[in-house]
Amino acid sequence: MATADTEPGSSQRFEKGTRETLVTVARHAVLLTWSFLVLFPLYWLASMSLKPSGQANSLPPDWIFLPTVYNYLQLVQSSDFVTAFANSLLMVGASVVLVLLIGVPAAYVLSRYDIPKERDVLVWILSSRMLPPIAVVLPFFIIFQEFNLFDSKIGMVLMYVSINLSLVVWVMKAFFDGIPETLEEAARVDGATRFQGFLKIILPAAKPGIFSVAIISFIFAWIELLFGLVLTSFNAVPVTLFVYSFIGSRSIEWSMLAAASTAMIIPVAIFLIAVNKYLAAGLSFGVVIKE
Amino acid sequence: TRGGSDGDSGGDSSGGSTSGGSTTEGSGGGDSGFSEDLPIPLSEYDSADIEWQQFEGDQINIGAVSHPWVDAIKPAIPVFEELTGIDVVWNILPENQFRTKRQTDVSTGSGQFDVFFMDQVVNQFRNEDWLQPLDPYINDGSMFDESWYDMDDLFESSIWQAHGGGYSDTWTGMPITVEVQTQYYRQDLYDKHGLEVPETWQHHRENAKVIHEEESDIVGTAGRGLKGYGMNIYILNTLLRQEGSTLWTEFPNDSGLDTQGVIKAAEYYTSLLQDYGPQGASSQAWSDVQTTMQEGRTGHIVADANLFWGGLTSDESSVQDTVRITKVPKPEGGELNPNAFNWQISTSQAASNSEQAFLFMVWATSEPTNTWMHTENGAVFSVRQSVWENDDFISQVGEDFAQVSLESLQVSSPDPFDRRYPEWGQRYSEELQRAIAGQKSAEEAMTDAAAAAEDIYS
Amino acid sequence: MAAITLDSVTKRFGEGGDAILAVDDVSLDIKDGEFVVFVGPSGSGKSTLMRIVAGLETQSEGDVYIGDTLVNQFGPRARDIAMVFQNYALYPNMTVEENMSFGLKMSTELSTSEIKTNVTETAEMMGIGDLLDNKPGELSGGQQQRVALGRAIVRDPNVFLMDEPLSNLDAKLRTTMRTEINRLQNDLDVTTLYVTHDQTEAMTMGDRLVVLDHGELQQVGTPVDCFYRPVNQFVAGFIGSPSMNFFNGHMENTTLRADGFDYELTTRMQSSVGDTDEVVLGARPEDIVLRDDPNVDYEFEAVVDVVEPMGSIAYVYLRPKAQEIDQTFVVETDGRRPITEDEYIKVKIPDKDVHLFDGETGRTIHQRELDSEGQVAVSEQR
Amino acid sequence: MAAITLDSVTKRFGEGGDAILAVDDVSLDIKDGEFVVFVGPSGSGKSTLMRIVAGLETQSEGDVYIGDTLVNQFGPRARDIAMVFQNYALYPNMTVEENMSFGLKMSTELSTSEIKTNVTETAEMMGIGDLLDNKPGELSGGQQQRVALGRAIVRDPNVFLMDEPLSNLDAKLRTTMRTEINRLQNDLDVTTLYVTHDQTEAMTMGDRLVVLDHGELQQVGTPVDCFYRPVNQFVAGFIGSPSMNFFNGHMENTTLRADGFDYELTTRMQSSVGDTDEVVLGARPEDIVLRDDPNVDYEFEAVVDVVEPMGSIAYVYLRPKAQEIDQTFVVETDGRRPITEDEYIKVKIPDKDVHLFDGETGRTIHQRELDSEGQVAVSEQR
Amino acid sequence: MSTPTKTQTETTNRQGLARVRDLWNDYLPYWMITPMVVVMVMITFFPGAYDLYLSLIEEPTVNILASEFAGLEHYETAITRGGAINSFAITVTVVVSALLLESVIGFFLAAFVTGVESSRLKSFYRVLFILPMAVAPVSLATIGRIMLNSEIGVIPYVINTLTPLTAPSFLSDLPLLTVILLDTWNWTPFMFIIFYAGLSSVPDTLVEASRVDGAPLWRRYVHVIIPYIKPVVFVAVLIRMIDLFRTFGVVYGLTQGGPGTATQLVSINIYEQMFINNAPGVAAAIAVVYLVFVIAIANIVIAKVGFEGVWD
Ligand SMILES: Nc1ncnc2c1ncn2[C@@H]1O[C@H](COP(=O)(O)OP(=O)(O)OP(=O)(O)O)[C@@H](O)[C@H]1O
Ligand SMILES: Nc1ncnc2c1ncn2[C@@H]1O[C@H](COP(=O)(O)OP(=O)(O)OP(=O)(O)O)[C@@H](O)[C@H]1O
Ligand SMILES: [Mg+2]
Ligand SMILES: [Mg+2]
Repeated sequence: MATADTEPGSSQRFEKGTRETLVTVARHAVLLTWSFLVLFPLYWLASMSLKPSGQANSLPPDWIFLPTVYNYLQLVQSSDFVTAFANSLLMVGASVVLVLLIGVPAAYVLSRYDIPKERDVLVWILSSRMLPPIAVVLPFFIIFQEFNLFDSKIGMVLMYVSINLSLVVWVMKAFFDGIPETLEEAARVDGATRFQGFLKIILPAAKPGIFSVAIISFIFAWIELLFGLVLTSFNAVPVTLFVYSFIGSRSIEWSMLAAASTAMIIPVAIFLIAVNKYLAAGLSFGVVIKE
Repeated sequence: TRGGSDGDSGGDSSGGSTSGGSTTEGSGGGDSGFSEDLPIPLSEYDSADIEWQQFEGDQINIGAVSHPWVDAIKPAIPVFEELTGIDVVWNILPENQFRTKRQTDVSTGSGQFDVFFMDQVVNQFRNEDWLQPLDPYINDGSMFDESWYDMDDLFESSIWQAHGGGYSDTWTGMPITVEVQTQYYRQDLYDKHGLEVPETWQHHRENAKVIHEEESDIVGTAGRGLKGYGMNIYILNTLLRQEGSTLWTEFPNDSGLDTQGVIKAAEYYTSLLQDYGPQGASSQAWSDVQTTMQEGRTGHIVADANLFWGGLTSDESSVQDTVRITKVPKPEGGELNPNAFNWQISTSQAASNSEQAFLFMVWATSEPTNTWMHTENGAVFSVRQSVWENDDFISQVGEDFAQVSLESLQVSSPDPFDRRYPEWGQRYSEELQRAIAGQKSAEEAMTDAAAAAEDIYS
Repeated sequence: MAAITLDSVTKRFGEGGDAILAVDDVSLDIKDGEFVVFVGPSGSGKSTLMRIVAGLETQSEGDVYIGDTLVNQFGPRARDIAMVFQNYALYPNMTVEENMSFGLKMSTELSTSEIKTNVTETAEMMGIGDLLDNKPGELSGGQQQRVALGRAIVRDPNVFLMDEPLSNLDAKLRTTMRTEINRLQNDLDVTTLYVTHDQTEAMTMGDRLVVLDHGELQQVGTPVDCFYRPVNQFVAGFIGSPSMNFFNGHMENTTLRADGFDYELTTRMQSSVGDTDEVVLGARPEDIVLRDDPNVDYEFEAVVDVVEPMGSIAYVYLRPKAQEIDQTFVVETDGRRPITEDEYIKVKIPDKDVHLFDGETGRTIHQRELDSEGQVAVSEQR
Repeated sequence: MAAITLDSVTKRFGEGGDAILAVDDVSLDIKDGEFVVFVGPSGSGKSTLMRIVAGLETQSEGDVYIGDTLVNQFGPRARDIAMVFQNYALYPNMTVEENMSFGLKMSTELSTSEIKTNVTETAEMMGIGDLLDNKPGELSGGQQQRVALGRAIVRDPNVFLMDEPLSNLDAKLRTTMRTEINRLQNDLDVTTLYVTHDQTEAMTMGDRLVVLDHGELQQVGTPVDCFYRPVNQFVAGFIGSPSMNFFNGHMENTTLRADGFDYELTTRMQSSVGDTDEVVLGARPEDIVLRDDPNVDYEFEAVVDVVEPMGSIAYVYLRPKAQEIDQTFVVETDGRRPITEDEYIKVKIPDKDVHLFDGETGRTIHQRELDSEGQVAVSEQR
Repeated sequence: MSTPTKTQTETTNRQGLARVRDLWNDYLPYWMITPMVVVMVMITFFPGAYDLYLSLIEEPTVNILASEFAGLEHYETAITRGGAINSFAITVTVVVSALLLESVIGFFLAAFVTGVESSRLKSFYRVLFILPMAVAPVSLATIGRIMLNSEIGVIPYVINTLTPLTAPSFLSDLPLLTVILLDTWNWTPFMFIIFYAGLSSVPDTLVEASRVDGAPLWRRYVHVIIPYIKPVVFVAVLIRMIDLFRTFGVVYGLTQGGPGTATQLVSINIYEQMFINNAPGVAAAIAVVYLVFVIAIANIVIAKVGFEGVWD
């Protein structure tokens, strides 16, 4: 059949090995380029926050400057900022835990059991995030007033859960779909209940998925604005609203705005670094699954 | 000189957060009983024939935008709390967010804000029956003392605006701040190129041209181009009035937007920004305009709030020593008639503490409080003429600023915000933005704006 | 532990016309403590049947009893089984030790240290004692299979289900493991179902063989029974390696005319055959005799096609000289016997070793004779 | 297609002290078109070596040549190989047909219809013709394995790598497949590396056997060579099933004193042994003779431990009567020979069939004698 | 001690904890899914019904029963002077282009980062590439505006001084493109993170098999890897699509929908109707139409692509 590429052909093929190096080079080029694109605005934001206000927007830019932590000191000294920050951490953190507790098991059920009209159910779940928040904030405001949830941390936690739930359910269902059922079968044969199988076998296998949605849910809640604005007034004010306070009627405090914005990125970065290794620790199916 | 937004940039402003209420100024209404501690002696209010203490122990919730007024009055709140025994709680937000929140609050009848900032939507709100007219309270002897309050001290235009810009027979709220349009220019560039302070639009354009063409990194002039009913048309409305045109020549049938005067004004403004303005002028908000000047990248600001003065002359500004303020230009042979804008504070029908709120309004806008804010605490937006003539005040803010502002204020004329002004204003500003962006001719834009505005009332 | 009863169990995959019949109306009684080996060609439904017993698959029809209890509705956990999966199904994110401990943790009350002891012992026995901290992905195929096996046998369940648990092990290890499994099964006296493709395992390990084909039960009996007394041509051909040779033919009076040779039936055979027309003659490779001496009697001459030397023995593939189509049969001979390809050789099929099958239905119509010992073996094991 | 040369290939998994030496300094020349079978115990590095040849694993040291090209830096694609993975590695989201077509689509210019024809043919040959539209998850273990095999053999690569491709098939299918693979390999003349645990496959399929243990090359030679002329005790024990029996002993003059019996060395043996002290005697189960007649000469008496009937033959496990420890050896006898457990029996180890190994190094010091045919076989295949 | 008997005895006299445990196990799927269903019912039905109600009545009143039916008046208004059609078109443009960009870039980044050998570098990329998502919309819009400002922005400055190009005025002349690019910067991380997690769950054996089969890198992705992680890719794209459809904060902060109505997304339109024009009925009408539209699109996408997993 393919005698043509025995000797001469094969050496030709071998040369393609160099293409792999080319691919490697291209890959690094792309990654570096994107890193630059990502880093530049972030760097600019951070550098604004480390400059005195007057210098924040000067052009040509002061690439080299003496950084000042004055802006951050101001932030930290403001008890309001600290309160809002802590509020947000608490509410968002709790909501992430809760949304995972509610959403992950549900996703598992959707993935593993026969659900009547499964597609409609899934679309329905998805529909909860279809309307712009602006179109649903009024009804929520009314509900919150009705149930005494207005300006309560619990209310905000529920709100955050509701904005992330569909995401968690959908993404986790997809991940569970990707985990072969044999593993669970083995667990059940080993005497585990379905729930134990879910806890001990499926959840660890779905770690990258879980931590990804955890991060995304955290971020979605963390940067949420409209619900925080309308549904709180004092006790449960999230930090996003605080960032706004530097946009005044007739002046914007650029450095402070940048400092607060940067400060808002920090918990996300910490969270990310903390769960970083789990993002990658996928199922090393290795040579176990034969299908 | 201390400017209006000084308070905003200083360290104390970080307290101006949204959640300010419960924490910062809970300065213990009842217990700090020593009047010596108070910034304004309570005696200042003794002479008023008002039962200050009638709502003792109540609490009012103030919805406010992050405005220097808040910073200026906050230190005086203990005075109010001591005087009336009413606790004050704040809720401070930037304008856009505040609007959303305010509307949610009143439209659902939840009534959380007892006192709230009110702006161009006053007639819209009034029309929905959301606002609580103040007249019953003004007429109630226990809450208001007309002679002590001295209504005549208020600018005419402010009172007019508090009556819904002529659309209301009743008080819709109490004016708290007023800002008037002024013009800014760079003295150093004027000296360099031998320019004269422009008094007419034509002159402004010529000066802008010189700077634009002679300086490499500096544009001739800057002005608001972004859409929004408080944005570009806030400037254009001045121009068109000075061209002798008016809006709503025949309400609600003829918006007047397609009259020659308006078109001429729009043509002037768009071509000014296109020819000598910054690139992308159509997307510039007031903050861009201000920052452009602060960074020394423009020769003028064609017309904008006198409240910029503070920011432009602060340490943050690279032009703090060379920027100058003057009245907005007028047309050849026309009248000076700058736009002015008042914030007022109102209360709603749904609010549970409207009366307490009224007491607060009276106290906050009264002469002693107002004067103290302006002479002791950096405010620059008084709606009371007396302050502008106060020597302490003038020496603090500088003669230029005080004089230009006062003279402008005296002839100022705010836009009439009819009940659907937000809606048609938005469309009108969209059209103007298109014209500035060069997508349409000014004439086309204004014709379309007129059609849209009239359609809304049809 | 527990007897297992399958009552008319049928399993279909898919719906309607496309459905695949993986298990077809299988009824089977397995005694408490019995060791039953399932054999059958690939795809004959062995694994499916096991999974039905395990409760991993629900039968389309029929009932499964464990002990006296109808377990149709019970999950694997309630059935208390341990299973070696054909594909191992190790937990990829657990170490070998965790893999092996998991079942004990889930199904017993043993303390951590007891579990550890048990697991370590079993692992040592399986020769994977020093791999306890490795993840499955770092193991060789055979090591993984041993982990899978160890995971099952470390437990003390009602029923062992083992689906080809030794397929990836080398001959030596296989022998050891076979012995271990037998010993363990004897010690614990646990009912065991065992799938294998290995003739040795099939013949030596189980109390009974269950032969499946296309989801249908072919024969249930002791290994010797199935070997010496196959109920049909399929079983005869399937048990024993290399397979029994089959020669298709038709009867002419007392003579079977096969392709390439004629075979004269004995009287006993004749009576078995009756008036069946199409008959298949079966003879095992080890029973057919090759004659070097041309004088003694022989059935026919054949030509040597291929010789496969196997050490002490050799397999010789032959074609009857007179055959029309090109079909070989195999004969087992002494490995050191000199045979070269294309050589002509005389072939004798001893009468006593001949099986006859109905050419149409495949049913056995004549069984081979057994010498006394064979008879003893068959009757003993019954 | 291509010769393969391995030059001092070493593969370590892990770093530093914990590293596992999976392949230890293996050098090997494989000729163009040769069929080489890798055997060795579980975990001996067979798969690893294959994966190194495939380019899936990079050796820690050493070079791999395909043809004359050093391919260390080349990926599998450039090496143009087809491989049957031990774990099948089917694409779960593709049908059987797509699985089998994929390699052709990727590595050849064949048209869709040509591919379809090839795939259908191969699938028919493998007996999975009617499963073409199924997903791997719907197949039985053996069916999956056949898909994996089919996916490889449908291609026409430089090298075939087959890692236990028949382990999950039943004996009959296995025989068929074995023949098919051999035929195909002969037709295409593709260099083939083949891993198996099956003695039959090892002995019959390959031109040469490569015996590995703990990653080290033990012996490379023809199957017969490895069987009759093992270079060391490991190979002797590993090739042949059941394994060769070993009796450890020490020399006293010309007598090997083993546990349970004494064995008198022949002169030829004596000269081989020289002054080695610890000597291991090896004899294959099929070579040991059981004597019913007590008069003829015999080595020692033994007691029957277990009898494993295997149909035509039986394996008898015995223990020398005089033995102190409890260690059995196995003898292959006629299946119909009457033997009962605990019976005493006389055992003869024919001198000519005896192997002797150095008790310390395991090195072979005395090979068995070959009769002329055996000698021919060994020399022929060399 | 056979299990069946065990089970039997257990069934007859279970009490206390064991009983609870049984209830838990027997109805497991219900326990696991119910909380989600409860939350979903709460957050979907009322807001949806409320918007529908608003869109059909003249004026919201306190007494729901007293409200006057307005027919399709608000829907008509939405189309005639509400600019609904224009904003739908703009939204679809933004959704399609941003989705494409984000998916493609996100996928390449995920694939490339997966291939990085050094685990430290990998971690670094992983964290870095996710960060843009964490910038609050208000910060992004406000600081983005100033950075993009033609006169005083650092981005035009960098383009003008460091490259031969001349920076356009982003927000005036290329508003839609700017919005799309900014969204891409902001939300590619979302795709990246999910794709990345998906890619890291692809079994090695699969990749190895395809390498042996002679597939070049890109075909490995196209034929083997992407089909394998299809459910994850699909979900990420679908969710991002839906989120893009309702994008608001950053765009509003950046352009307020301008110049003119060049970037007036549906969400901005709804906002303006509600909070500027004070026309909740019109806003609700747009929202209702929009909801139906997006549900339809989602359904079509699901039907066309399907979310069947690899193991189904
Ligand atoms: N990825 C890995 N990481 C660490 N160790 C490994 C890895 N892969 C294989 N090994 C080890 O290398 C050794 C050789 O493995 P290999 O798979 O080559 O054995 P094998 O000869 O194929 O065995 P089998 O017959 O059981 O398949 C084994 O001890 C195994 O544990
Ligand atoms: N999930 C499934 N969907 C459809 N058909 C299936 C499924 N599982 C098994 N089958 C089919 O059922 C039949 C029996 O499969 P089973 O796995 O029981 O065979 P087996 O006897 O174990 O074979 P092997 O020896 O090859 O493992 C096969 O034809 C197989 O294709
Ligand atoms: Mg099977
Ligand atoms: Mg292997």
